[in-house]
Amino acid sequence: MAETAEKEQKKYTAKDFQSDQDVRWCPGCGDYSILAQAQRVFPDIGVEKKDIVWVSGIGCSSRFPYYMDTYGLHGIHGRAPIIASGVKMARPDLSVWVATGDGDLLSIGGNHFIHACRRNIDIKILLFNNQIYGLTKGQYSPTSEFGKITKSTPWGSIDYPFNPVALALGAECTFVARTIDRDPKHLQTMIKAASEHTGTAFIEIYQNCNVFNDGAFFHLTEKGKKENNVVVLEHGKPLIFGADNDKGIRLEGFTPKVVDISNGEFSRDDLLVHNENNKDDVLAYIFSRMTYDPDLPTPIGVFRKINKPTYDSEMQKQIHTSIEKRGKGDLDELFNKGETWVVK
Amino acid sequence: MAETAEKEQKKYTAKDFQSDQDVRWCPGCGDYSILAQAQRVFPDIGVEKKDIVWVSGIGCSSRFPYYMDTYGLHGIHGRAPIIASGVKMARPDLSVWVATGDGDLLSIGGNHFIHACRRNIDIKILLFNNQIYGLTKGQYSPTSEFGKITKSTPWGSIDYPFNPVALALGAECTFVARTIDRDPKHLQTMIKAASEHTGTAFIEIYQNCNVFNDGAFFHLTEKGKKENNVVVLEHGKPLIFGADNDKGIRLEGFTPKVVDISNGEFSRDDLLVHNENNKDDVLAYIFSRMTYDPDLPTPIGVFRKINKPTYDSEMQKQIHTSIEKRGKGDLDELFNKGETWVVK
Amino acid sequence: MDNNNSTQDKKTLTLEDVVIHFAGDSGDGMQLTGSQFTTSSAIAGNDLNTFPDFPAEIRAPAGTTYGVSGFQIHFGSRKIHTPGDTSDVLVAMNPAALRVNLKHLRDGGTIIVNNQGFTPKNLKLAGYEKNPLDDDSLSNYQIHRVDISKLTANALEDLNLGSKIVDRCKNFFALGLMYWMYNRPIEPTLSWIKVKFKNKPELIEANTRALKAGLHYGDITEIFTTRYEVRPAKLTPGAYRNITGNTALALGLVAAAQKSDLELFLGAYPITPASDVLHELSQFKNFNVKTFQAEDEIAAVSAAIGASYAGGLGITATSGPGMALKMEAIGLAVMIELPLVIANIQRGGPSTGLPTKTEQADLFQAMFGRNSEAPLCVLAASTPNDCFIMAYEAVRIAVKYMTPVILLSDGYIANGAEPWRIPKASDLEKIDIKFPTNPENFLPYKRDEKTLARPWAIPGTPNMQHRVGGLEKEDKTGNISYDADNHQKMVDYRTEKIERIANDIPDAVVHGDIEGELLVVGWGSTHGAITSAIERLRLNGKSVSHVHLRYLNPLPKNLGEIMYNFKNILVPELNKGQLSTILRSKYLVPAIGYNKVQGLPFKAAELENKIEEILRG
Amino acid sequence: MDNNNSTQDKKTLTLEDVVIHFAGDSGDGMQLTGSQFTTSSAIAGNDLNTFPDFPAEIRAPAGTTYGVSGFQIHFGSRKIHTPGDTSDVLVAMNPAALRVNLKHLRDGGTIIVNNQGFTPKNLKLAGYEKNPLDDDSLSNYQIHRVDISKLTANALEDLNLGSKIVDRCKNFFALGLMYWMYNRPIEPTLSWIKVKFKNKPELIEANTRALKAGLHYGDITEIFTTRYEVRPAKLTPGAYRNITGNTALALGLVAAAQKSDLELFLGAYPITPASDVLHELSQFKNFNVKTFQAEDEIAAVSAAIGASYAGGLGITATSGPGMALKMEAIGLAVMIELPLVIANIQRGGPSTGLPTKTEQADLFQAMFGRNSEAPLCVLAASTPNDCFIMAYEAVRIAVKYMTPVILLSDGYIANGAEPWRIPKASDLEKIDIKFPTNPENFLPYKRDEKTLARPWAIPGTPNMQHRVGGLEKEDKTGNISYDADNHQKMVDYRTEKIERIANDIPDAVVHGDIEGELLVVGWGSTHGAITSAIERLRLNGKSVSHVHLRYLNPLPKNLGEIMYNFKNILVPELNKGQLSTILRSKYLVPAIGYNKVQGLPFKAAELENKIEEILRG
Ligand SMILES: Cc1ncc(C[n+]2csc(CCOP(=O)(O)OP(=O)(O)O)c2C)c(N)n1
Ligand SMILES: Cc1ncc(C[n+]2csc(CCOP(=O)(O)OP(=O)(O)O)c2C)c(N)n1
Ligand code: SF4
Ligand code: SF4
Ligand SMILES: [Mg+2]
Ligand SMILES: [Mg+2]
Repeated sequence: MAETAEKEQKKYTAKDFQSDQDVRWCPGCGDYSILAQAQRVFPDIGVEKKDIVWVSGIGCSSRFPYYMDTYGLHGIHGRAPIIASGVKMARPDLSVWVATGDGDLLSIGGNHFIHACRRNIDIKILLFNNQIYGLTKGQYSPTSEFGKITKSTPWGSIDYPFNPVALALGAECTFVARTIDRDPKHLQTMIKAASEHTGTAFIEIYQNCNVFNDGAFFHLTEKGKKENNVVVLEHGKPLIFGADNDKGIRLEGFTPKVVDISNGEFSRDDLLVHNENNKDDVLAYIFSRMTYDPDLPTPIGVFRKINKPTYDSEMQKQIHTSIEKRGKGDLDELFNKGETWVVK
Repeated sequence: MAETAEKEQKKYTAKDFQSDQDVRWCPGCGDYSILAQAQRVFPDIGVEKKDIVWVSGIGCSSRFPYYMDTYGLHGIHGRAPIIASGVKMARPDLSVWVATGDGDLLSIGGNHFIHACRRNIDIKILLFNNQIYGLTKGQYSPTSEFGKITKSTPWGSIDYPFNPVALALGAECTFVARTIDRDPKHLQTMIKAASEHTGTAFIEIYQNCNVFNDGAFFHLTEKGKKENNVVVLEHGKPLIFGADNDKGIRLEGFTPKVVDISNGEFSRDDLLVHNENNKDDVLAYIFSRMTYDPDLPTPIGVFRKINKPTYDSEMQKQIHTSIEKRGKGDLDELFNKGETWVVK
Repeated sequence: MDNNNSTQDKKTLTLEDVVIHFAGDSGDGMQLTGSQFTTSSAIAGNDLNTFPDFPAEIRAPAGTTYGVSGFQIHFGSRKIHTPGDTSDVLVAMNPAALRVNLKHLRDGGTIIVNNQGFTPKNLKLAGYEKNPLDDDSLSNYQIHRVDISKLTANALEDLNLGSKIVDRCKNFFALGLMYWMYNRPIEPTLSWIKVKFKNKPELIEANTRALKAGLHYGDITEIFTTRYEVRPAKLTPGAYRNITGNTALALGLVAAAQKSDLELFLGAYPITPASDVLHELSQFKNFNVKTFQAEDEIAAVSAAIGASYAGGLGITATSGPGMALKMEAIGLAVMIELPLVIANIQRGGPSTGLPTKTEQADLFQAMFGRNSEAPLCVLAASTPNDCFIMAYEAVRIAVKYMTPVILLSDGYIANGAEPWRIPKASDLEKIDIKFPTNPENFLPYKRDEKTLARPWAIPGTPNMQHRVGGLEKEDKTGNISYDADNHQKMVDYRTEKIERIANDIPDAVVHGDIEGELLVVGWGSTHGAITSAIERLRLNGKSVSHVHLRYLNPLPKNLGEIMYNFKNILVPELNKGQLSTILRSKYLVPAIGYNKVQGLPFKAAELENKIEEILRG
Repeated sequence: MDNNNSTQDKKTLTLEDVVIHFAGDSGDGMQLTGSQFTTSSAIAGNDLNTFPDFPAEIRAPAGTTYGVSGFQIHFGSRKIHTPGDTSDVLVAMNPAALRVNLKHLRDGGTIIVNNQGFTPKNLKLAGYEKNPLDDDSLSNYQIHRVDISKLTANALEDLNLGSKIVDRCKNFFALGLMYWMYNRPIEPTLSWIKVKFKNKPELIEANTRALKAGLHYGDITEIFTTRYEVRPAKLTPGAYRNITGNTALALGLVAAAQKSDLELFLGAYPITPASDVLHELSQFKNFNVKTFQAEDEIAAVSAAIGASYAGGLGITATSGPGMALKMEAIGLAVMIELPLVIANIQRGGPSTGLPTKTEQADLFQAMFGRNSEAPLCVLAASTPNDCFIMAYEAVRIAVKYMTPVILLSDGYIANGAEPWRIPKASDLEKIDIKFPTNPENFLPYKRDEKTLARPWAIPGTPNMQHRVGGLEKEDKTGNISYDADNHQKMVDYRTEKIERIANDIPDAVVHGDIEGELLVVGWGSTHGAITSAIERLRLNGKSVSHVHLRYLNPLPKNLGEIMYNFKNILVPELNKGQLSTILRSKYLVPAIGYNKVQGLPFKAAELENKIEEILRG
């Protein structure tokens, strides 16, 4: 099968992953880019179309499966990670992907999300984080900034946002990444990286909802701003950013600080070097904490990537072990278990 | 009212907090100790009995409210944190406490838990973590160790446990602590500390279920073992443990290591000093990660304690601001809002 | 009035009622146009009824059929019960709008199109091979092709505005034209424009000019030879405003909270078409209204239960799928006998279904959707106005009987609007709340003899500490009890408590004769359509009467008696027969259902036909 | 046999059937005692029926009334339908056991007490002021005071075991005594002891001795003058085992999975009394059975839906409160038309209710507990045996009709046990599954003409990629559709698909005459009690018949016809009248309910009385 996939895969182009459905997001929505990048990357992930399942919940973002020419299940609000887990447990041979929104995954679906992470079940979760409820027309979400004025919070929201990366780390997720709708190349790289991970892979994608939360990420996406506000995490490389790659991140104690590496005071060697596989994932945690710090750039890239056996493979293993030990189940034997007697 | 409380409080003894209900846990259950310590501490928390509400979900641990002579609401499985939040939002003047189990809070109730943390609503959550489902007679729970054999996992469980402290930190909880049923003094201190925190306070209490998971924490509670396996976190103090206070924790990079401070190689001054209020809570995170490390002692104490405005106070504030700005609501004015006309 | 002067020698016809449907792209401002026309008609003294028709997509690509946004208004000099089965006039800004709405236009009706909207691209997007304006496919109708875009642009020519802004004004041209045609006052809209754009004087000018240009165009052009007059309706005197069901529901809740001296606590999670209840209530903080956007529906209702336990007025509002999620917690509220109002603004289902469409199919869920025997009170609002009244009732019953009350509304009346005679706050019945404070002989489950309600003893009351919970409770003490006889007793109490509410609600009222050939029993939003149908049939001498139920559990005590006096009983519902099931079972009457599950309300004409068919036998 | 030799000159009476109730502290091993007696009786050829009676607390303090654990067995030489209304013999290890169970002992019944258990402390804990053995408060019964503890200790004296261990053997003494009294073979228990304690020879010896000591004591003591014989029942020949409803249900599911070549996937969350289904199935991994303990009930059913989508046999099992939580997701399964079996092992409610007690009050929830019109198939098992059959049926219908099926069981039959004639795997009907593989003309919602089922096209099939979801689907294509007529069509299809199952299920069977005075219509676990009552009444010449429904939605096609042939229809239910509501509504028959909601099953005698009362008119 791997071989067939190999052969098959050569034939695919982005177009092969376009379904026959009209795409119905608002013109200008960031979701279009995510769709386009996924369609561009999928020919390269080495899986046949027939073996791919996209699962989603409810929300604008959750319409995603309709547009990918793979198998698709548009579920109910918040349940995508667990429906996807069911697909994967029943059929570990499938490649299972989740498209979800910040309301879908982190509000109503929060529990399924953290449990999926904990189990390390081999599904890939793409969070379209637009910091707003799109489909229900603009209420604040669990990632909206404090004080946000929306239809449901005319006086400003009063709860603090989740930091999705920190939450995923706290829930033991083995692959945690972040990227942005308006950085197509980086977005592609992250989707590819997720496809290569075995275990729960979580990508937070900053996505512009141009109707209800336009510009939420412009400081990270627009020319002239993004250079100073985004730092790209790359395994084994120091944290450098700035329009002229003139800035870096140094650790003072546990506190990341921005330093200038253009004036000779600090050099590349003084900078923090990223290690995705850091066992204790303290680094990943420190990076996650940079997110809402106004004095620091926002990190994108892979925060953490470690390997441990997945839930689905362990489940399959127990089935095999059990068959090995007990032989393939025999119904008659099962029926006759325990004390029996015969009536003549 | 504070004054009345002051007066009242003097009169209370532990006995005043005993309700008229028979306590119905299994003989030997760790829940008895938790109840006893709470009853001992409550006379000192400065709140009148009438102003205290205990809310719980379902489980052995969730019977707790019946035994405290305060107001009590025995809710449904998993919903205690959010029912309690409702109580607190409606009545910020009340002191609201949650008694819950590892299944109740972290399995079915996981979402309400992380959202309560995120909101920093002023409720205190006591997690009776016995790493098992007690009331339903012994299935594994989200805190059970990998490979655990139970009624529902005769071949061993295959999912990795949550680290409740790490999860709470990832969910932005402002007060995070851990203690043990069999260390009554420490347990009391933690309950007291939680009572003094304004905001979501979370205490993980290791609790022995002597019927379905006996001895899960004996390495942390039994003489001859606990000395080397537990380290007590105290604000501003170095991390020292061991039967003769002969060991300490040092940080190498981000990695905590056990060192001997009795042989002159290292001294107290070389050790990691705890800071509860560490803004970036990297320290707290590092401590949380020590939990499942077989080479390190398990930390108990307050991992993190920081202050930020609570959800309930912000809610109250908006009400006040709104009344200030608009005046106390007038129904007739409200009815007549917008375009009106008169029919004669 | 301004427009009176411009009438030249065109003839004026008087009509009793008119239905206009405005339709265009989501971006064309049709909702605004419709609501301005509504205000103007209200001020002109008509009775009216309106309904918006949103696309399911947030902002579908321009020109597509699924992106069409519409607004229908029915106004008249007589009592108006529905937004109209079919429209008399269709204002279509583009081909998609025409295509989607033509089927609801009556034969011989009028079509006014924006000529510039009928571009080849738009025609294609709407699925037209040829321009329907150019062939005789529309010969059944009166078509008026108006250069709306062009004329608007002409009117604004010297203002030097961007073309986008100019294009956005075309709806005001259309509005002006309709004002001319139906002789409506333009002042309300002129003042609205001034307030709306108070910081953008150029927009005030632009929109004002567009509006007037439309008005004058009607006067000048030879296309239109007739104007219509729709005289004021005979309405009960008083101050009025226009109101949707969701706003009325929110106001009813606030009013009840104020009149009971309780703090309203709404726990909600956004869901179409219930979100507006949250949006409305979140503005009323100076009424001590607390609104909480929860993490999900379970959290929303659980928080409301917590609030009620603490002495607040716990409310939650949702729609079908969210309702399903709340059921376990509502069961808890039944067991611990706390007041709680659950508003279910029904939508098309099952599952996610048709979120923006209407349906009445959650009655079963409301009645029976909980584990075990968990009876509660079920009410249903029948019109936007009635949403206010029944919300108030829901609160009154919830606190008096210490019970959850489910209030059913639906997308149709929630978004539909009609004039509301504004009540005086002082005229609203006071709701008495007694929180017990005397610890002597206090027992948390000692019931009121009449209502069977248990006392609402709240935290903070000295020496009344007690515990409640979802395990079966011992009679009076509320302690946990597994005793068999006690369980039976408590199950019976909970049932009877709800049944006794029947003593405290109005009798069902028969519209028409109290005996006859056919009784129509309806509930909820079908009120308007049924009323219209019955009125017309009775005018034609048919022996039909109508009972409309607003109290569904318990049912009014006189309902059985009423039904036994009719030969046939017809129960029209936007479901597969839920109320009819209940009536058949309870009264053993051979009620038959007339059922439609299309995401749409009944048309009065459909009902008329059905009823006539039955009467023919 | 061993015990035959020990019979001296005591007399032997032959009985048709006997009910024994073993009761003691949770730690006294009463469940074990009961199940050993059960096996022995089964091997002796009796028919039988058993029911355990657990305390709600895990391990309540010794000696308390709420800590009493009991086990009732009813065995006989005739067909046994229930564990018995009342017991003939009560074995009470302490005063609390006596106090709790005395009310279920028949007048004149036998009490055997452990004398040593009646300490002052235990008497006080049980709420006795004086020792009831010492006054004449028990004069209605035959009391035998036996020094069970002491005699056990004597028998083990020379083994040098701790007193705790010795005390734990006293139940075997009691068992031995009962074996003597009812002439049961002790070999099965002897071999059980050997296997159970295979690594602890001292316990083998101890328990064997205790058992035999009890046996010999009966023989020797003068207290007991009579032994009883209960002859073998006439049972269908074959191999038998004893089985509880939950085990039977689990086996039925595994069997159906095997016979359909599907991998069973169970998503479950522990809840009393359904947890055993999870426990059972989690052992069968070598049958390719995957079990998943989910984070909650919503996750459990959602994962099962995912599994079914992927081509597995998705199953979930729960009880009332968990069922409520699953409803939204079940609505999704209705919409995407996937096979899914939801086992609801009902318990007392509402809310958390009485978790360890039985009830039949989730029928409404199963039928109506979802938002909007979401019809599905509802089955109910009536006996432990029937749990196997109906689980199998549930799978057959779910996969054939591509629909969720709710299977109702309850705590009473779930934990109750009876002999099960072990089927041959090869005799079980094969279940055919066709996963389509031909992409030509494939449409995900193109229905089978006969069943109206849509095709089950699963991921991994080349060129059949398609999407399903909870929004209304277009006929055939399955694309999202908001079209009015399409919605009506799909609602009707979903309804009719379920109705057509009626063509595929057995007719309802009348036990007794097919016309007469009274028809009792029952469902679920009341089967045994109703059957017993009807048998006795018919023996007395009463004109009563019985229909027991196992298919509740759709109902058997001949049910209406059957009912119309009786003057009265009585529907006994452990709820407030749920099936009777459905029957009255659907057939307009004046069915009356006989309702009991006490957490307990019906007694046959209660039913007899009620029926006689009706017959008297
Ligand atoms: C049970 C349930 N509750 C509520 C809804 C309504 N609803 C649909 S999508 C949504 C939130 C959408 O926000 P998000 O997940 O951020 O997705 P986005 O539209 O922003 O992509 C809500 C509340 C629903 N469909 N089902
Ligand atoms: C909705 C629902 N699902 C399941 C249950 C069954 N249930 C009761 S308590 C419990 C778990 C108990 O475990 P935990 O929370 O760890 O508490 P413990 O008994 O160990 O103190 C479960 C699954 C329930 N009561 N309600
Ligand atoms: S509402 Fe926002 S997120 Fe939704 S489709 Fe439109 S732009 Fe995108
Ligand atoms: S089962 Fe375990 S947790 Fe529950 S009361 Fe008994 S010992 Fe305590
Ligand atoms: Mg969003
Ligand atoms: Mg536990």
